[in-house]
Amino acid sequence: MIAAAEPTTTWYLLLSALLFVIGMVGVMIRRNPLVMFMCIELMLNAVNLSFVSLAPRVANIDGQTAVFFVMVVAAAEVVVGLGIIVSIMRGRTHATVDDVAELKG
Amino acid sequence: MIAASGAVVSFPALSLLIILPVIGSVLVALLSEKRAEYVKLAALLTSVATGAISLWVLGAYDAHEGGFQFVSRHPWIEPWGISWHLGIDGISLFLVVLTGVLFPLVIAGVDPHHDEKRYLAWLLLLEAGVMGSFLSLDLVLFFLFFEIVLVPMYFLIGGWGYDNRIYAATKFFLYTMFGSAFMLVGIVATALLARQDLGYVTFDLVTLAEKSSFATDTARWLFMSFAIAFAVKVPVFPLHTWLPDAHTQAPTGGSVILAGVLLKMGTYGFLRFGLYLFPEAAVWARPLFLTLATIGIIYGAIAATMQTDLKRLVAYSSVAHLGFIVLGTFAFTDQAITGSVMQMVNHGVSTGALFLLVGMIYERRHTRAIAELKGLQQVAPIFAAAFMVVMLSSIGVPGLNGFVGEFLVLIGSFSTARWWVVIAATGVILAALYLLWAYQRVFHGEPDEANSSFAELKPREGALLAVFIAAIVFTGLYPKPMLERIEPSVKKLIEHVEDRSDFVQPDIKRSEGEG
Amino acid sequence: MLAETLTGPEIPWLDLGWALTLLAGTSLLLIVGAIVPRWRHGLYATFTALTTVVSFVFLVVLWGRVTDDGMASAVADSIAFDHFAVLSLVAVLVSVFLTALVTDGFLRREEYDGPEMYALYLTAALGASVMIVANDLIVLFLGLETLSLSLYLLAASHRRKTESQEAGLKYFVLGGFASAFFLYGIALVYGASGATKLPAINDALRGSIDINTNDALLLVGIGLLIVGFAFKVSAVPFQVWTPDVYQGAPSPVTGFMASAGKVAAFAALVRVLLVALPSRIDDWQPVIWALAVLTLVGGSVMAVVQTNVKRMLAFSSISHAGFILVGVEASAHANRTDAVSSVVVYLFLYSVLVIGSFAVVTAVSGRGDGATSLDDLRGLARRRPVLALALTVFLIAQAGVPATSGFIAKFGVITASVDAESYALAIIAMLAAVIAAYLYLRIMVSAWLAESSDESAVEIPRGLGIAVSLCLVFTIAVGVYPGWLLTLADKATTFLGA
Amino acid sequence: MVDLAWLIPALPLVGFVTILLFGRRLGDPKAGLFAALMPAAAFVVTVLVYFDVLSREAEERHHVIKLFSWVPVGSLRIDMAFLIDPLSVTMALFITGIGSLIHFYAVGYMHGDPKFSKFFLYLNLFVFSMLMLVLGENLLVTFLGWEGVGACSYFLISFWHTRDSAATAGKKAFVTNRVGDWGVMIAMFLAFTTVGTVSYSGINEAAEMGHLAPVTATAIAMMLFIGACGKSAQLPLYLWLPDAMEGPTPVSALIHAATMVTSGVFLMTRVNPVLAVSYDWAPTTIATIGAITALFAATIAVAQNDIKKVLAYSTVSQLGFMFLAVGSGAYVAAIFHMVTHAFFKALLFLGSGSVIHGMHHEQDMRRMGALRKVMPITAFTFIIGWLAIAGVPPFAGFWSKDEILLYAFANNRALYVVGVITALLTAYYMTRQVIMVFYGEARWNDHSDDHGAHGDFKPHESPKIMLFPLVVLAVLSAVGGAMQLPFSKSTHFLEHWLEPVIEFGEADIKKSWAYDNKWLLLGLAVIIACAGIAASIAVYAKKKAKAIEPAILADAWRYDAAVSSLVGGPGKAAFNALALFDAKVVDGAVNGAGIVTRSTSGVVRKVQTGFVRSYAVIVSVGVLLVLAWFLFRGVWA
Repeated sequence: MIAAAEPTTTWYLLLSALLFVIGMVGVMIRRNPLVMFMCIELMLNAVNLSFVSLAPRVANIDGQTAVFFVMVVAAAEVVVGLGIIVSIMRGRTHATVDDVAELKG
Repeated sequence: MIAASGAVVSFPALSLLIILPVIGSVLVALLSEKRAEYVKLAALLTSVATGAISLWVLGAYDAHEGGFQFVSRHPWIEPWGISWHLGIDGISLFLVVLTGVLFPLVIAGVDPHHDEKRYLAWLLLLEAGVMGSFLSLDLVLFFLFFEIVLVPMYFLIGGWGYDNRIYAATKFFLYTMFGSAFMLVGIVATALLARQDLGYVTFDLVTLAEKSSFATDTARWLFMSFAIAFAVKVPVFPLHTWLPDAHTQAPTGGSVILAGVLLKMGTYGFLRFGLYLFPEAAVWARPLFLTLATIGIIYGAIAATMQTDLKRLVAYSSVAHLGFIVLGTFAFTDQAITGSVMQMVNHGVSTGALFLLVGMIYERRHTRAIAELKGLQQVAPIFAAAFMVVMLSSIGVPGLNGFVGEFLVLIGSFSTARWWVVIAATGVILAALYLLWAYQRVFHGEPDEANSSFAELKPREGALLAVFIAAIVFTGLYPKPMLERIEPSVKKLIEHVEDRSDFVQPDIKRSEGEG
Repeated sequence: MLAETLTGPEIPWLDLGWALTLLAGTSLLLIVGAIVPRWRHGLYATFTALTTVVSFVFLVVLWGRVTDDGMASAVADSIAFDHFAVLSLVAVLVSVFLTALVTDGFLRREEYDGPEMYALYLTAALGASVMIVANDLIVLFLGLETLSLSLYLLAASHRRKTESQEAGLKYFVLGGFASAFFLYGIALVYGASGATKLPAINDALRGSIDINTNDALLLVGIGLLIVGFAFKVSAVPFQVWTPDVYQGAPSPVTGFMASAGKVAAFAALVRVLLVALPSRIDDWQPVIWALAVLTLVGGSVMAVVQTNVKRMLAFSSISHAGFILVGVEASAHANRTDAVSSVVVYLFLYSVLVIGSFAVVTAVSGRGDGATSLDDLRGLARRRPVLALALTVFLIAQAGVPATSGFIAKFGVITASVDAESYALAIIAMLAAVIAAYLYLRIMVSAWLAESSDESAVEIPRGLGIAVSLCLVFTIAVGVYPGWLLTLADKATTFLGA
Repeated sequence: MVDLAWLIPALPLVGFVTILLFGRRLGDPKAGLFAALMPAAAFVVTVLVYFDVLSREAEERHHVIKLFSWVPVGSLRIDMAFLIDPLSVTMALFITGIGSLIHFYAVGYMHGDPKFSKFFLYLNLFVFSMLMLVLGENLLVTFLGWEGVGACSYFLISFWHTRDSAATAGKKAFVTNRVGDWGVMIAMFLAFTTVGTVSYSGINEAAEMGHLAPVTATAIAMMLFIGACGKSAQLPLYLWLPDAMEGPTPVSALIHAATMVTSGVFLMTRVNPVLAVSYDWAPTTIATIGAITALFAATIAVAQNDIKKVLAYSTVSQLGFMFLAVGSGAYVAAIFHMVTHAFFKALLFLGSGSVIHGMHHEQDMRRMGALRKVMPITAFTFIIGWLAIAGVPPFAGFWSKDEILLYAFANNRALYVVGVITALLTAYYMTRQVIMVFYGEARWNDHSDDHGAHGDFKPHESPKIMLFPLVVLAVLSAVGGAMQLPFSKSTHFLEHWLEPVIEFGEADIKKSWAYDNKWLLLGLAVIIACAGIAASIAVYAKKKAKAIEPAILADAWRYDAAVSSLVGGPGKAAFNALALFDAKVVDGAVNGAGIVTRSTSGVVRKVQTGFVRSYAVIVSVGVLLVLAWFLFRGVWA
């Protein structure tokens, strides 16, 4: 009974999946570029969670190491992303991504 | 075995036939616009040289040898087993000559309205493409030329055509490309499937046709993939509707070339690739193509009768004439196929000349509408006479070239495709109907105001037409030289078909008891 | 024991020379560029070009080594050296080289002359190269991100142009979105196979470990990986970003994206599929098939009604992606890995074509990089006959007309596909090509046949001129005599570990 | 001499080429005279050839002159060759003879026409083609001439093409003939596929040796007959001949009376063995159609007022007689009548031409009358022609027509009756014509006001060059019967001469009742002729009875009208429908494909909203689809 309550890998995987989906949905529904950006970060970190939770299961440390790389990448994305967002939001404050839609069709 | 054989040549004549025009085209493109006369001269010289070589080939061609002659073969894309393999036989010989002669005539005789430089450059490129397709003995090489031709033709129609040219050019380009789409897949499949027999991949026509054999169904699929491309090019009913637009919108020179040689790439393809590569499948497909051809003959003629645009009328008449060629091709007898080959050339000459004449009418009156023309014979009798001769050849009056081909096709097909011939022969009645009716409306009657100033044939135009008419009369009265060169190759082809299928040509002998 | 774990893997510096060169080039550009603010005209471009040349020399050496000593893996098996990789790398370098030439004049016209873009090209190239040689999913991810981040910035690099900004933002958001899926895929595959190195994954999947428990994980993982790639190669329905970004980004950059980006993504895709997941072909091949069809048809059909040349070319690049997918699909068939050579050849030739095309667009687009509608091309044949001719050649080549490199590319792919007996796909591809031809015809029409009032001269900077002529010569030369390239490519049919 | 027979067609060809090159320079009348010399010379050659052939034994009267191999492909070997035998020589004789006469006549008739030289250009080309037709050694050479004469008749009918009626008539003639040509071509194909050759000797001997199955023979014969119907203006294809009168009168005389229109009869005679071995219904059909046509045309002729139209219908009717002969196996009679008819019908046409010439191109007989006073020679010769055609002994027509009726009687009495009635009508309408034109009161004065152009106008006799052919022909029409007289076997000159050609097909009526009582039939024929003449005189000269000229006869039983309305109505509609089908359906499908693609594109592009978030949605959908597939595989595998 208690043993059954012991959290297994599957739980973490489900959690990470949940987080990932949240992020995914966030990207789809939120207008503010920064928030969308955060949602993407959330997705990345959800993946990190599955990495760490999978690592012990497959009995090697590649998973954990991967997480560090992902963090670095995420950081890099922040730099680039913020750069772009700032440069585009300069001039038009409180703009949403829906306002930048000249290119279409 | 239709293997390479025949005359040994001191210089690569066939390769030159292709390369010279390319050089000419580049040369013309490089020359400066300002020196128009040089541009024209360069174009003329290269095309004349090409024509001369083609005539030399005609002279040096060994009439008794049905196989490929002047063969030149060099590896080209070795990794893929593609080679620069050229050769000429009775089936392609006269098409090559026609091409070689027609282009200089068009260049010399028909001036574009503007941008002569570019026009000539495209024209020469076109010549190279056409020559290539008639000479190639390698599937990919053939496809290369077959396809490359579209580009110059597209620009010729689109750049120098009439009011609706872009539409026509685009339609022409896409329609033909649609056909070749299947052929390319077919070509590749052919080579790859033949690998099982050959042990290596090659696109060499002769090798494939002679050494490899395909499962019945496979061969039929492959044949159809080729057939679609050719049927569009010919064009066979119901894939013909690009032709009236293209012909009508193209500049005179373009129409002449289009009718003269381009369409023949389709009918030639049927013979050279369809029948030769997939004899059994071709036999299997006979009923279909005989029927389509017959429909085309009647249908094209009826449609032509009702056209109000003179050029369009001629275009539809081409549909009918090419129907005869296809009919003969799929009748599989010496006479029929020889007739088809001859008819390819004849149609090129007659219809080419018709387009020239229509072009001249347009030059003078700036209209092609039959309704706006009247009584031209009164003001321009010589012009009318020229038109009459060409028209009679197109109607198929004996003594002129048009008849010989048509007659051979029909009499040859009668033994293997009796009822189709009985129907197809009615096409000759309709031919008289639509052409004579058009002639009456355009040339007979009292010329009205607009037409009374119609200019008589100019010397240059006369000289140009004289060549055509001479060819028309000569081949009509003395076709033997042509026939005896075409026939051996046709015989070989039919034997090839008979070896590889259950088809047997009915053997017609003069009944004995005959003095 | 401990000692072993602490000793890092030994690095074959020489074999990595090409990558280091790119790195060095980047740093030099940035540092020296910062110290010496204004370089003389064209120096940035020249420097970049030189960097690629040097890097290329290293690649030649590497090619020789691979030929002699066979394929090898390095840096603890995380990267692989094989002919396929080297050839793809060359393609990337070529696109950097040409793009640099094109960019030079462009930047001065837009008054942005400076080292940044060149540096970004080089980093992008670096990322692309890492993707190409990556033998480990994590390394692959790093390469992918390096490439993507550089491209985001490049796309947005035209600061005065809102379209450019928009392109950058869209690309960034969606790119990040896609990378997340990709990364998730990696994680799941890792979870299912216990490895991130491609050969190891393969062993694991083939091997004794009981797959069934992880089957769902694995399959979803594969699916997400494919999604990630599909996004990068802009396969329908993951192409949504492509038209907008291609249209918005500065013209030279667009050419670069379409070439280097595609090369890297496809190279990586093929490697992953064939090295790591061959045991699951039955699962993923249908997906590739479906993607190929969708991409071919979707790309060409959507292009039909477009009126902006850059956007048209974007859609055309989509349908080209479809063609390459046909090759990938073919190579998926059992023991048909030789089809891979057709993929790499296609990538190589298409890169040159697309850069050439966008170079012409760059020239025509004029100051502000805005004049890219069909009407702006009108009468180009009058104003710049040679440029119009070049454009025509690039277009008919893209349409697959023989005697141009485009035909060779298509022919290779179709051969592969027919050889794999997926005739349906081959025919669909050819028919899609017919539809696509319509779009090239439309561009040609406005370049040659449409009358134009505007007689303003199109000035052609030297670099751009050189680049265009190089592309032109290459396109025709390969079309007429492709033997050498094919012989090279024939080597690139087997991978390390596959 | 026979070996020089190739000169016969060669000479007119030379004339054609010369006039083609120098015609305009020679001008009027030199060009005409030169042109006339050519057939004249050819006539001389023919005569020489004739005597040469005559000097030989019957079985050696068959010569083939091969010029060159024309269409040799595989087993098909067709030579450009001439067959010189009694039949072809006979034909050549009267073609060149009458031909040259008409040439001379035309020099006068066409005098002053702006296209004078062109007219003779065509005329020479026609003679050439006609000679090719009759001299041809095989069907194809004949067909060359066959189509050649068709083309020439087209040129000459529409010679005054500025008149729409003329242009239309020419076209009509050509197209209608083409219908017949179809039959000839099919016959050639049949011959080649069954006998392996299209040469007459080959075909005929195959038939004589019984190598030709009756069914094939019938098919060939009937197909050739279709061709004959076209050329020789038999029902249902006779339509074009009356309209052909639009051409200059010499043309009507030469082409549409004497020579071309008889080529159908010639062709059937050529292949008489084939007809002989075919099913019985084949000749019967031919005879019946011939008889019906004869009667049909005769009835129409009764009500015509155009001087040339009368003769045109009479020609159709006479040709019907010839086919009646062919169908009855009376080939000699057919040829006999063909020749005599050539004489008197040419004469009549030329006479009418002379009248028209003298009347300033007035053709309506109601505006003539009493012309014998102003143009005596024309009148005299015309009257001889009339007696000949009416069948009054001893003029030529009497003998030939009687011969035909004789065989008809032996063969099929019903047809004989039809023939007799026709003979009656012939005599009747010809008399009517003569009276209306040459007798009665002059009706041209009171109409002169209509001729505003020439105020008080006076018909005049034609120039000598036009009269001399009339005289010659008149003589021939008078004595022409001498070539085949029924008195005794020995007077059957023509029969002996033609023996080698027709002996296989010629019907043998020696045993029949008719042969025994031929004098009775002869007498009856005379009575019939006189009756017809008498009736006509009673009506038109003495005005004893009212003329019966119902409108329906005047416009030819409305047959022509019916056909035209059919062609112009439903026929044209059907053609238009097809043209529309082509534009809307066949081409519509093509353009439709394009339109569909465009519209699809237009719809699909809407996916590209430009909103990042909707893009994200699309991507996610894609992800779900892919995952769905893989999960499906997972569950399924």
